Amino acid sequence: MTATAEKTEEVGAVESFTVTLKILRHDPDGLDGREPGAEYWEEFQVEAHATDRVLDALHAIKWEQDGTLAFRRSCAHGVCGSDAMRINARNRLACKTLLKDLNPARPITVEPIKGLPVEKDLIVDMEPFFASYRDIMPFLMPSGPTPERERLQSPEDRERFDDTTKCILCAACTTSCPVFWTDGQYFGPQAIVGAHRFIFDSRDDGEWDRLEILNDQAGVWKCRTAFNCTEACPRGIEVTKAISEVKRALTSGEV
Amino acid sequence: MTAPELTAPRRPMNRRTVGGAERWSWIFQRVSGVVLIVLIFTHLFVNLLTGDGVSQIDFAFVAGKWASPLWQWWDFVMLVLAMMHGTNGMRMLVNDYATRPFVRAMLHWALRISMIVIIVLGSLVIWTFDPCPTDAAGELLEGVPSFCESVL
Amino acid sequence: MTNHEFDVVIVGAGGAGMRAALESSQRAKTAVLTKLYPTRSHTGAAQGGMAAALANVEDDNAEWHTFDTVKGGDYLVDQDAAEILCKEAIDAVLDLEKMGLPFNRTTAGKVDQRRFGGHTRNHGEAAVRRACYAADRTGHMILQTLYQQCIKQEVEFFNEFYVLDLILDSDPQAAADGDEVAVAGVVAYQLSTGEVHTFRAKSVIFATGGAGKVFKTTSNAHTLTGDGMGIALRAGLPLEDMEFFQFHPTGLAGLGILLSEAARGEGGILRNSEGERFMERYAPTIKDLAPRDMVARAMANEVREGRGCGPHKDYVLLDLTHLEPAHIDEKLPDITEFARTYLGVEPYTEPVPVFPTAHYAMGGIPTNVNAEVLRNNTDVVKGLYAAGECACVSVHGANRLGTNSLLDINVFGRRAGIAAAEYANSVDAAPELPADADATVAGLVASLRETVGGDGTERVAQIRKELQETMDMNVQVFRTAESLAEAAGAVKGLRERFASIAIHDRGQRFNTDLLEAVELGFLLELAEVVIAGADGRKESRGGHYREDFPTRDDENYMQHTMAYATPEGLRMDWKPVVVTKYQPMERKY
Amino acid sequence: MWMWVVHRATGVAIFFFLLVHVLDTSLVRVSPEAYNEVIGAYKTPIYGLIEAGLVAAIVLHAFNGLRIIAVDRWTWALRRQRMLVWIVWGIFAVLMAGFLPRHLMHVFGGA
Ligand SMILES: Cc1cc2nc3c(=O)[nH]c(=O)nc-3n(C[C@H](O)[C@H](O)[C@H](O)COP(=O)(O)OP(=O)(O)OC[C@H]3O[C@@H](n4cnc5c(N)ncnc54)[C@H](O)[C@@H]3O)c2cc1C
Ligand code: HEM
Ligand code: SF4
Ligand code: F3S
Ligand code: FES
Repeated sequence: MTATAEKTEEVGAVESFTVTLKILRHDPDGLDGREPGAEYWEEFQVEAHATDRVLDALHAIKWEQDGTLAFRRSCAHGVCGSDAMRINARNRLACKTLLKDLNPARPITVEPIKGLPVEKDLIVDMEPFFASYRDIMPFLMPSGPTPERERLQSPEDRERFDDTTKCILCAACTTSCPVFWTDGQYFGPQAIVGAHRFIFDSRDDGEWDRLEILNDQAGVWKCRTAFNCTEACPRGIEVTKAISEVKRALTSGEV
Repeated sequence: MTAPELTAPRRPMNRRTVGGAERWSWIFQRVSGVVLIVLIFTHLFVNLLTGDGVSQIDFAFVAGKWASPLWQWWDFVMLVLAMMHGTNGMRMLVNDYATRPFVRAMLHWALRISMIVIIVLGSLVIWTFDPCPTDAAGELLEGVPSFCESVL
Repeated sequence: MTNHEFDVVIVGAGGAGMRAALESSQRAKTAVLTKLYPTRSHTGAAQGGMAAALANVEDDNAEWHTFDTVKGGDYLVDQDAAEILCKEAIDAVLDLEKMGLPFNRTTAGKVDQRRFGGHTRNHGEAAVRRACYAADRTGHMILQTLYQQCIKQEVEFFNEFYVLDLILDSDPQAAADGDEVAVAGVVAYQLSTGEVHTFRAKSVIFATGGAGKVFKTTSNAHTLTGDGMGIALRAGLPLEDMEFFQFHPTGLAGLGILLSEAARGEGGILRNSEGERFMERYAPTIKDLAPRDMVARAMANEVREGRGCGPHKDYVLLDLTHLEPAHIDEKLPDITEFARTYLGVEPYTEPVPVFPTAHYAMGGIPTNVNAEVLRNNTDVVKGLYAAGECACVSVHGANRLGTNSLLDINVFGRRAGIAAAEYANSVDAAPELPADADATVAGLVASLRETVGGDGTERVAQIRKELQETMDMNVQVFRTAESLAEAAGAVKGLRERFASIAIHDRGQRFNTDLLEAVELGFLLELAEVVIAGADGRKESRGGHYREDFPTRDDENYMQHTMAYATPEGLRMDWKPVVVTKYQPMERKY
Repeated sequence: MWMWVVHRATGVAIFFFLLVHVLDTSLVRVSPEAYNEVIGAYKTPIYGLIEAGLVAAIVLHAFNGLRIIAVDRWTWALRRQRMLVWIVWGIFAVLMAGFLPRHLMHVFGGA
């Protein structure tokens, strides 16, 4: 128990420090003499505690300094996928990034995720992203008669696609992919993850329909194994692995 | 509990899927890459590291090599594969960066033409190569390999 | 202003909203309005499981489940509703499986099940494995699966539309008993443009989720501000049983982030500073798996009696160290990661600091078992439905059993969807929307915009913070007449101050500043209802514990609280509990 | 990400070199003098350096190409891709260490 007592000292202690956030802002309305759509950097200083996350700092800014700062968030613990943003040039969830892990001595840069149209401050238009997801037919397509009880599936078969079921559609992966940055037509890693989840589900029989879609010009072959997606995924999904498995299914003809 | 056994047949790959251009290009990139590694490294090794290295390269050196069909084939395969691999790679690059359809089409054509020109030119050179060219008077030109003399 | 017309409008795209949409969109022209992208809904945060007596691993049946639900809810459950819930549970799970939900499996390939608090075999004999689950991401899988099915069915979503007003064809409080009051539509604010939209509809389903943000320490999302409940209240409809709020025992200490009960279902043990497994004293039979209200109170009691841990002795410990790391990874991967990420605690080797966190609103918009919204104890509002956490059927009574909510949203979401579509198909047209249907919302928005740069001095965030602090201090696990009076006074003061707030953002697009003010308005009103309900209920039952009245009083309070907002303030009333089979007994575990 | 940039850059560099290289080699067909003249230019230190760069590019591109192939083919390689990046740089360093001295000797030694 002593170890815990020490640990909890840290948790309870109110050791606070000041951090500077440098935020890339985007003003769609063109207020205060700016052009509509103007982009500019703005710095804020925030008092923070050891357990504070970037989201807490953004809230501190919004709630105490500048109410016009706009960003999306909901769950605040990394399960809803609302708040993917570029923090210190890496895509992360603001609610899962602890300030103390970011070297608070230097200003923390916060930008919207790249490759999707910015709407306001850190809010981007997610529609193209969701459109790619919809394109890969992300729903079970079983064939044969519907059973009365559940479809059976062995734990091993269930395990095959476990990793990709974790996706929260946060877009951190897709918007970190250098291929997606230059070619927005690319379905992006998320859509492949979404397809993988069904392609390798033993209950699904639509795998070749999806593979067909991913075999497209804008599909899985666009991936250059840059691994940014894997590094960005806040759910720890091995995105590049999923992509590779899809490529392998396409080259070998076997799922 | 009448759940049927799950022996859902894995649908075999259908024709359309087999023919994805992007898929073949991806496979080709890998296969040609592996072959090229052997070809190019031997090429570089022979040309640059054996003997006198880069300074040995002259007409005679080349002529000496191409006198043997092995090296003719070697360089030919290397040329074709490298050009195709390179052009295909460049094509992927163009697809990534050139978003305007017209620009993209132009660049694709430029690539295709340059590939064909280079391959045709290169193969002509390799196959029609005459290690002992003579001038109009039938004299050997300067710089030809020494074995030409015995041929005459 | 833009006008739309649909047969069915569903407000909210969480589990309940999307389950309803799947049914309704097959039958009628349906729109789903949601203030968040559907996949951001808080259903996705649910971890532990969804109850259904599938009997896949152990002997079980719907009747036992019903009994547990009634007893777990401290007999305030409407038993007819609980019977439906537990009977339809089995199909609800199987339906989800057929939609593709990746449940964990038994070696035989069936949906696996695990233990959860309050779920027992044969009326309390021993814990039973009833919760169907997908690791500790059951809610995530439900939300994803339902969204995927909505894509398949091409359900029409209006994302980031904040519904702020409900239009009825007449004043429900002015109407006499038996008179017909029907729904006409809703009014929404579009976040991306700042535009106000009206939606005329024959049926409207509210599925807006919980209101956890009235408390400071909560497992709920920032966006769970009880909008639907607040809108219903403002429209003159009652709210039922709002004093019953569930405090989940195991929130990460200080943060409130939830560690699922599944942690205890898989063998986790709660310990105090002496290392004692204190639940043995409070619930000798099922110990750590007692219903949540009991465990939360036991924990708070340990802390009060000085056996808390940490520098401030203000939490207890959840011990998983005796479990195999591989087992933890397989069954509880996410929550152990939360402990690591947010507290820096390694659950394999260290116990995790936990303390009760505001989790679930048992109360809400009153409905009957067909999900039709009641405007008094007996009359329904024609065409208006509610389902999910914002509704009160009441299947959870005074305390919801773990895994019964994911069940609730599926069973009653489905019922609402079917009923709404069928009703819509049975009437020719919705009542006309009045010409000034948007007046309330437009006025609200305009008045808030005016505060920008005006002479308002109060900050939304400050008022919200004070509200949440006073609620945590006075209306949490333990309540007394004094603490409630204190809270009531504080909330009254905050409401007055709310009148002079100033917001910052005068932009049209993505003005989240403005919406936070609107949401705070709902929170303040709901807090008032919670306090009034708690004050009126001079007994202890389920999640509501009065230190000045520590026992249950079936004679006087075996009834639901109904709160109505009137121009003169809140009017409190009662509604009888439906009892079919189970007579109230003392609740022992 | 950075390896991808490197791979792309080296690929493009090699491609353009190849164009030039084939053109100059074709001069063989024109006349030995012409060829020798051009190839003579390769023997100047500047071209020697360019040539060294080219070899470096090919080595990097080739071994990184192998890494990409491995990563796409085998899961173990995928999981260890970061380590493989270092191995590619390692092989690159070793090969260049072997090649550069000899090459530069030929170039500058004027042999
Ligand atoms: C951390 C956590 C873990 C849980 N674990 C479990 C569990 O293991 N088992 C279990 O049974 N239950 C669990 N619960 C409870 C259960 O998850 C919730 O009660 C349930 O998911 C609520 O679903 P819902 O559809 O009613 O609401 P939500 O999923 O919250 O959805 C609300 C929807 O309403 C929309 N909305 C809200 N306001 C407006 C507005 N003004 N205009 C338009 N749209 C609006 C939102 O956009 C959202 O789409 C858990 C809850 C939490 C917080
Ligand atoms: C020496 C052996 C070589 C190997 C093993 C090799 C391997 C590869 C591989 C595997 C790819 C595909 C990368 C991907 O899909 O992400 C590739 C791409 C490429 N290669 Fe090669 N290659 C070799 C030689 C060459 C040569 C000689 C050229 C030039 C003519 C070249 C030019 C390119 C180009 C331009 C690309 C595209 C790069 C991109 O899209 O990012 N390669 N190479
Ligand atoms: S794969 Fe990971 S990064 Fe990509 S959308 Fe899903 S959760 Fe986000
Ligand atoms: S970052 Fe992009 S290139 Fe492939 S490995 Fe990931 S999708
Ligand atoms: S707020 Fe939900 S993921 Fe960050």
